[in-house]
Amino acid sequence: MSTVKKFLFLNRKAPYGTIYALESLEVVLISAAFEQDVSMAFVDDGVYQLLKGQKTDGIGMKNFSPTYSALGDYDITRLYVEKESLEARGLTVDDLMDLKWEDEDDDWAEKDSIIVVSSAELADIMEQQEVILSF
Amino acid sequence: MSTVKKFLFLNRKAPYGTIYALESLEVVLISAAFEQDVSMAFVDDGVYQLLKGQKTDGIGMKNFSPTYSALGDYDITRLYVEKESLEARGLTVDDLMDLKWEDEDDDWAEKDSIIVVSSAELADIMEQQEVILSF
Amino acid sequence: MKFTVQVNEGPYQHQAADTAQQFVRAALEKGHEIYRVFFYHDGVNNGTRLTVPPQDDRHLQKGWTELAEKHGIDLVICIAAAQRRGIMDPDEAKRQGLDADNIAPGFRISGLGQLIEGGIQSDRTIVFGD
Amino acid sequence: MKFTVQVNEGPYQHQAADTAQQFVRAALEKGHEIYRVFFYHDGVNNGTRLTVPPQDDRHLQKGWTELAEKHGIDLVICIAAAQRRGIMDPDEAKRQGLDADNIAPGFRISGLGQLIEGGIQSDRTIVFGD
Amino acid sequence: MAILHIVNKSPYERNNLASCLRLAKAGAGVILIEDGVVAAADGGKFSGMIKDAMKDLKISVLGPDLDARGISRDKVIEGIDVVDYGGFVDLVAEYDCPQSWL
Amino acid sequence: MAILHIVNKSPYERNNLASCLRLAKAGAGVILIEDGVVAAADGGKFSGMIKDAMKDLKISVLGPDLDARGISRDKVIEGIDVVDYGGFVDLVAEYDCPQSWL
Repeated sequence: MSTVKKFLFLNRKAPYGTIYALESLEVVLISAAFEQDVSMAFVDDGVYQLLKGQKTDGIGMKNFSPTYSALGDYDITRLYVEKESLEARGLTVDDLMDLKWEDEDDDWAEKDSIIVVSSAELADIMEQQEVILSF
Repeated sequence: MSTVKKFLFLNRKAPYGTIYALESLEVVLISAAFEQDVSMAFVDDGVYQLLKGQKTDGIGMKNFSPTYSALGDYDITRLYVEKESLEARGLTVDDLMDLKWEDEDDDWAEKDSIIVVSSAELADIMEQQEVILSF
Repeated sequence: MKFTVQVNEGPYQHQAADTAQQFVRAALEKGHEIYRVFFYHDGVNNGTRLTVPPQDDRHLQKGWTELAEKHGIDLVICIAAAQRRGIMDPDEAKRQGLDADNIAPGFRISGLGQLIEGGIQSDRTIVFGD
Repeated sequence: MKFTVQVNEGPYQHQAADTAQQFVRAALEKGHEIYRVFFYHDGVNNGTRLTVPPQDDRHLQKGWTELAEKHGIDLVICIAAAQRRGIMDPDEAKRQGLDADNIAPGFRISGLGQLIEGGIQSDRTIVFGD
Repeated sequence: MAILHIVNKSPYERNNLASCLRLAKAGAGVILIEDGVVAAADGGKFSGMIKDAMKDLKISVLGPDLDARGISRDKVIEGIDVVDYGGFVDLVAEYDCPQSWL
Repeated sequence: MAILHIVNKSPYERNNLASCLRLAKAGAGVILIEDGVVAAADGGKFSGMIKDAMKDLKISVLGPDLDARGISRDKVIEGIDVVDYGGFVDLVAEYDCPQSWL
């Protein structure tokens, strides 16, 4: 089990309407335990998963959005967000949660986990993967 | 149970990819037993349900398209097909099954079950309904 | 007013069952009558008593059962959809030669006619699904 | 080649389970190895032995069980997804204090780690869903 | 007879809202629920379509679903009515027939 | 590394195919399966999008799914390769990584 593969978890759905966003978080956290090269991408309505200020009391579901802040602790430090998807929805990175991770190789400097990329850049990133799981 | 209500079964999905087309047929046939005023509408990918020449051996599912021909015997004689949906898909009424019913009030004359209507006409038809079930 | 509510999706995968349950509760609070909840397609999966969601999550099946117990709501599972998906009451399991059943309290299995009859008897029929 | 196949939807509502099973059969015919089939989300509903589809319809659960028996394919049901949806093996039912189980022969319940491990061990991981 | 159209999917993902608006008649109501609420946020690609539709249709949105998705009330297109589940029930009762665009 | 993109939804219903084509790189493969096969029929609103994409991408379609939906082979856009389940398996093996647009 010493193989390290490149896993990409691709998220394309809004949260709460379906279970995919929650399950994606679950499996990403598990994948961290396998010490793989893991990143996440947020495309289309998947960008809504990262919106600030989610409050789920009214729909009776658990608010799982705080979990995104914990991803850095599991070495999940690359959350690619497609710029074109944000723009189509009238959103900017300021509407998203402020997610950070601490880089131990850089004197524990705080860095942004969210990386806004163009479609072309994301296409390049996708092409480097060995396993892509879509949610 | 002598009430007669206007029921519309609205079909918007291609057949076989999901079970909705099949279930719609099932419930329409049941509704006939209740002697209601029943019609069906085919909108968006629902128009694919009526395409000629469906052959399902390769996917291992039952071909339920012959059932549409039996609808007339159950007094389901109005199958509204939205013109705009056909056109967007490059289809014409000639691509659809030739569905007939016999009008007992008109000396058993054979009449077309498929009625191609514009969006505006369908909107009028929808507005006259008392129960709309979507598939 | 009398409502019939159709539920097309099972619990947890889609929000449909949640919204349907919230709608039913709100309708009761407003003094309306729920004539029937009809579980169709994957909606039949609301009616298994074997679900064990995480402790901090809502328990949709228990929510339905409670609505049936407190308000006498008729929870009907479509028999053909149930057979395809493995939702069985004791009688049906026996008839099919199966060694287990899984229907939850408050639910009953019946035919699609119950949906049409609900539509006829109710002032409004509303569908929740994917 | 070694394949891991993920199935996200239950039988009959969506074509996903059908396509996955056709894919698995075709891969075996081509001489490939199916390392694992992982049933996730509503896909866990493939693994109940209580389904009774109409006689003229395909029986998807039996199709999976047969693949497990003939080709030794590892059919894994995600435990968290199974608990939410009421898919139980005898041990898990006991642990949860339930009076019945419904898992079909050839399936086993395990964690999400089995999916990741499948992805690591296989040459290709392919997902079927809605 | 006026219909209450119920849309539970995002217009960015599916054609449900577009089909609904094509087939809704003046005087009908539309309520956005579940993932459909994202259409109520201003500034997106479909905001123009919604604003056009509001000339003829009364559009509502389910507040609890907006909150869950982090869409604050001040982002909602002006003129869209934010309702709770009780308000949703009232709308179903007020219009003659509900139609779910699934 | 070239991806095999798998699209199982109709472009008339959902955005899956559009997103796939936006994010597919030259040299990638696309296979249309299940309800996605309707995109392979010529003469529809999305036929132009498919034909454009074929300049850079190899597009295949699952024959059994075409047959089920009554789309005859002579309606399929020229240049799209019709394959059976075995051919689908071959494509998954041929490309480096499959990606399902669900």
